[in-house]
Amino acid sequence: MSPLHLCLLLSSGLFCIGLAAALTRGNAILVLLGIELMLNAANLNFIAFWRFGGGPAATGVVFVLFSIAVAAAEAAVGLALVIAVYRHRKNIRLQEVNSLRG
Amino acid sequence: MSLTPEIGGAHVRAVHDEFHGDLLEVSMGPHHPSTHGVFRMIVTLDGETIVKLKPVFGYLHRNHEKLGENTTYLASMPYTDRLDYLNSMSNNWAYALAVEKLAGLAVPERAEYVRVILAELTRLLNHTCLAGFLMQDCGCSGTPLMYAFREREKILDLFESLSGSRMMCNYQRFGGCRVDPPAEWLAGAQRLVDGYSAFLDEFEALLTGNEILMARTQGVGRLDPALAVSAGVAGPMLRATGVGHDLRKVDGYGVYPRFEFRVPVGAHGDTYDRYMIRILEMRESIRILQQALAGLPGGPVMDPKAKLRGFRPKAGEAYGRIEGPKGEIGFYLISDGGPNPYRYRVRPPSFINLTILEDMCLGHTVADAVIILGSVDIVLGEVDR
Amino acid sequence: MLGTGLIKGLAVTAKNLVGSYHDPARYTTVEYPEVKPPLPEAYRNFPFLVSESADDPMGTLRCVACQICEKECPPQCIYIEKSKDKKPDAAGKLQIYPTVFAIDTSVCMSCQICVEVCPFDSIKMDQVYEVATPGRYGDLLLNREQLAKSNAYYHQIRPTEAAEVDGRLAAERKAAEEKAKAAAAAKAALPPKPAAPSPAAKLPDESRRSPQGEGGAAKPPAEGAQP
Amino acid sequence: MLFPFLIIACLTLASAAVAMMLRNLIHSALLLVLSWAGIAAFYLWAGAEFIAFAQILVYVGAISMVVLFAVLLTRPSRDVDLPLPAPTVLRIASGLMAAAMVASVLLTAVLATRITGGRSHAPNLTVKDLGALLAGPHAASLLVVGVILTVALLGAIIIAAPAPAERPEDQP
Amino acid sequence: MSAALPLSAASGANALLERLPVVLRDGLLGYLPESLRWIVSGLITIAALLAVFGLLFAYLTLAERKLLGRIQNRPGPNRTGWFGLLQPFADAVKALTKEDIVPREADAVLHYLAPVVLVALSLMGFAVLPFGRLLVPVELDSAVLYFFAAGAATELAVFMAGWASRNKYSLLAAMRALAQLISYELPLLLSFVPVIMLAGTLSTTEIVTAQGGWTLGFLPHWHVLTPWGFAGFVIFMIAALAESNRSPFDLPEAESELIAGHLTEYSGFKYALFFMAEYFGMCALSGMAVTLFLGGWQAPCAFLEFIPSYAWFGAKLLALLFGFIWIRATLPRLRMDQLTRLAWKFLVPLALINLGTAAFWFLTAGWSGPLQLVRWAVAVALVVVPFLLLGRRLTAGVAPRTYRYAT
Repeated sequence: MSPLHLCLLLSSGLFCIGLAAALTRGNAILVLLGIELMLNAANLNFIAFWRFGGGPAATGVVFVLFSIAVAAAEAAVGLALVIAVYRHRKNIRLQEVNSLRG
Repeated sequence: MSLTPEIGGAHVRAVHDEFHGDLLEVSMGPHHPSTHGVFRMIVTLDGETIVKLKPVFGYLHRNHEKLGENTTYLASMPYTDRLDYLNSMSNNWAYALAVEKLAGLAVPERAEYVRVILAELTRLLNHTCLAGFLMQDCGCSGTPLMYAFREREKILDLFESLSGSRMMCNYQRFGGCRVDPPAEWLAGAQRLVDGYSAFLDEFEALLTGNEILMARTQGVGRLDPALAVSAGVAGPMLRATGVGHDLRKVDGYGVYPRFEFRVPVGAHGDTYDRYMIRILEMRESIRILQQALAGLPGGPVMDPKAKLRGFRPKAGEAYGRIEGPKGEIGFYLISDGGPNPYRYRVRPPSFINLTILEDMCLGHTVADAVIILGSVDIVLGEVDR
Repeated sequence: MLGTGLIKGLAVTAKNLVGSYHDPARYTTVEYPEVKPPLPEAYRNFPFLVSESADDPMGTLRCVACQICEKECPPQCIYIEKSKDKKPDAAGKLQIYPTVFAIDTSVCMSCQICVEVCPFDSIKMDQVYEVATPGRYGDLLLNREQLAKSNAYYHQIRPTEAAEVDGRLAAERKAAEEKAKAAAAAKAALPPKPAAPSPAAKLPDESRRSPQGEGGAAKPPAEGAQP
Repeated sequence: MLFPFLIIACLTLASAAVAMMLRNLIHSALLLVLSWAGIAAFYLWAGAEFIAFAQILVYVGAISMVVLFAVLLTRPSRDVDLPLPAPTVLRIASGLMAAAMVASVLLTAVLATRITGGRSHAPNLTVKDLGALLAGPHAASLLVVGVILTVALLGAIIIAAPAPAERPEDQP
Repeated sequence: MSAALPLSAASGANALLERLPVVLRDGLLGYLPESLRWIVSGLITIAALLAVFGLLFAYLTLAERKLLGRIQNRPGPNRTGWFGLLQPFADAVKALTKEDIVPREADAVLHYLAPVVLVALSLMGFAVLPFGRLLVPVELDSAVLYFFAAGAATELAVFMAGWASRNKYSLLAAMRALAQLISYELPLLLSFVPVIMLAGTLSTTEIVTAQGGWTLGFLPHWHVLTPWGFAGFVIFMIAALAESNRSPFDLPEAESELIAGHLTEYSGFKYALFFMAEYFGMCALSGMAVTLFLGGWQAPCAFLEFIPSYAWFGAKLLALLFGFIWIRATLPRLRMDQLTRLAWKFLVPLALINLGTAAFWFLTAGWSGPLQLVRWAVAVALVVVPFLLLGRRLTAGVAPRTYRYAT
């Protein structure tokens, strides 16, 4: 098994953990964290392919940089939403925040 | 699967409130670095903003008034030292004034001057200390406090060489003063008074223009003059709100009418005003001291008619009050002709000034509450009595 | 401008930092156990009983157990028991003396009222301040023997006040003697009777020895009520 | 060469898995920080130094703070904290099932793929090269990311800010 | 390991002193087999760092107490040893022998981990600081980024400590610590972006080399001596004060408000660890400031170059540390909202404008003669005018007052 295989296994593992958390946990913050984890798994793949793949370009690294920046933006907006919802409903359980009625 | 985040635990009790979200109840004190003694504030916080503040005191209750009713008039004198232990000389004077009114004793002119000198030195001492404590509450790592204590030490040395004790002076007597200040003592006092302006200038250079201090104190803990008057607030706190009430002018007790001095008043009633009023009062005190030291007449310091042993004032009542450094300190006495007062009651300025603490603190943060309390200038010995 | 106040403050602290190295007015610390600041004469801490002689403190106590200080003491920390017998005082007059004179220094607040009310100048304020003891109760309860200190000691700690007191006492004594002489002269003029004043009254204070005094000192002092 | 990778992989996976299972949100967040740090360690191992430090700066330094802040600000009160409604079990089961299916697909795909022509040494990529790349061929994307970040920042402030009438001076 | 820079202006004796640490290390390594050298070399570097900064920490605590004492007109600790020189060791013994108390309700694991993590993270920054011409523990291409990544994580440990204690004061302190970090990370990073623009690198060694040389032999080319560099330096130091939780930004451990903040429930050695981490952080940030703005190990004048470079670094570091202590002795503490306002409404805009100033400075690098004066005037104006305007806005409504007197 080549190192790239191992890296891909690691990233798929992380992705699935993130997915499971996003699907099962009721707390909005944890769901958000699961999504962050999935993003990270994707970034990991970029780096792995840059490092072990054959391509000459460093596009993977640049893409990861952008991805990290976007993840930061996503986290900021997502958590702001969580706080807004909490302020409104005193609760951040997603099952109960399923309507836009407020 | 419950997803409750386990935040807080037993020590952190979240109080749910429909309108304010989660409130946190913090008990500041009785052992807290900035409650100036054993004083407790039960603060309810929304974030760091105070929505409720309940002062709890009485940890230092010593039965002061009942003690006064069960000992002779003279024996209460050393206890008044221990009310506001920074200002024993003023407390002594207020009590002596009450007893003198009760017994109809006259005070020799020299003693009146000596009393003014000591009371104004006490005011310097108290305000200097307060400025130091207040800056310490603002987080000044001790430097202003140490400077204040350096100067306070000089005044205490004067008190010690005159009365024998640094803080528990027990100096005033009914009908005069216990000891006649010798010439070298007066020279020492003159030296101190001459040098005090320089100290105040340096202290103000250190802090008064400091942007952080101004940002911390201006607009914080605003007190409305109407509320202050109706709550009976007195002293620099009242004057900071803009009410120019000073018993030295209003009552003109002692020989104060002979001196020329001004009464500084604030316009905002906030913490900065309370701090500045005290600094300005110190400058006025220096003026009074210069005049009193220059005009000190000769003569005895004790009314020859006054007697120590077997002192029994005739039946009646009297209220003696002076402008103490913290506000109006008064003693109310009822005599039934016996050796003990029938009723002995203190009007403690810091206790009455403290009653409006919550009104000043609401809407401010914990950090503000600490300096608001500091600017009230309390001594727990007087609050709890 | 923002920052001027801060810089001014920094200048003040810098001035103090430098000043503390050369300016004694700024650097005021006294390193206590090694350096002891001189006490002002007025300094007071805990009372003591004045005795005329250092050799026989119990015999020459000025105290006559009149109990005024006991009554006037604000925290009620003085406990006195009167003697049943009398012995001559410094002036030779027969006086009651305290068999027990105890002060609970854990209660005493050094207010000096006992000194002020004493008509006999027999209790004065001491200047001790290193008074720590290992015991909480018994060691702080000072009895007559521990309280008695000589007039010489009084002169040592408060020279001016002691001289004034001595002068006053001497004057009183002289006045008493004159009075006695006058009375004696008056009596001599009247029918003759043995003179009342003892010859000891004319002896100087310090040389005075009294057998009763020795006996009084030998008596064990009663310990006051313990909490 | 592979030994550090295995340690990093185990650490990352374990902390991520435990983080997602814990009930205590703070513990979850802190463990997730550990997992993010593990990913940064992976980047270091792979030779992407700059990305590793950026990962730590952004995730450990910034996002974790925001997460912790959000957790502390959204403490549910005890008295309104009712037990979860019944359908949750179903939800969890279906969620896990979906995750397992994705996992199996991914695993099969990864294991079935044959990788050829990989390089054995990390390509030498200095910060200068990266800068040149960002400023040259990817300049447009960089601008877009900048705009996204700004918009997101403003949006987050607007969303999270309380109604102005309520508390005007409230600032985190 | 070390930068192999040519010692151009160095004389023979200078070269010996300059090389002494490296020579010592290499001499020691010479006795070891080839396979072990790299690891022992690393260990020697770590040991040397720990020894130097451990001692610096010990005597910094003493110096702080002594200086605070002198500023406050008292002697400071002077009983243990000659002039109190053994005081740090007495303190260490005391900290080690004190009972370690963990509250019953506390989160024991996090409570234990917090000080350890904090010290570990605060030590990491030292790895990339160029202490001397030849003394750079680790040469990293992105050293500055590494440094601030390590620094950003420390506040996490403070949060852990505050939260794990299960104490209300600690919790409030944890919230404050988070808010403070978020607020001050931005100005801290923005303040030195011009430095990186100029040097075109994130490597600390190259940043120092970029500041080499003198005009007329005595005017060093340090960044702090340019208008944008000075502004950046001041912003950096203010943010560094906040980052290391030092007065006047010591809100998380505000003694008069929150007892001891996140340290309330710590005692004994764990408390000492927090203390240690605070000083390490202070040293590391000061070292970074020296590197970025004060010319690193460069001598201020050409003729002073005979003094070894690490001595210059040390001297500059100590000067900055003295500044930290001096400020602590003087200023009162800010309030939380003022602290965030200062960061967001003052420091961040100032740092952004400073970027423009730096850009102007670089673009006009070719101007000479009278144009040079114009260049200086414009750059100074670009620094001072925003400072005045923003400062006025920041202190709006806050001013010294005059008082009237009642009759």
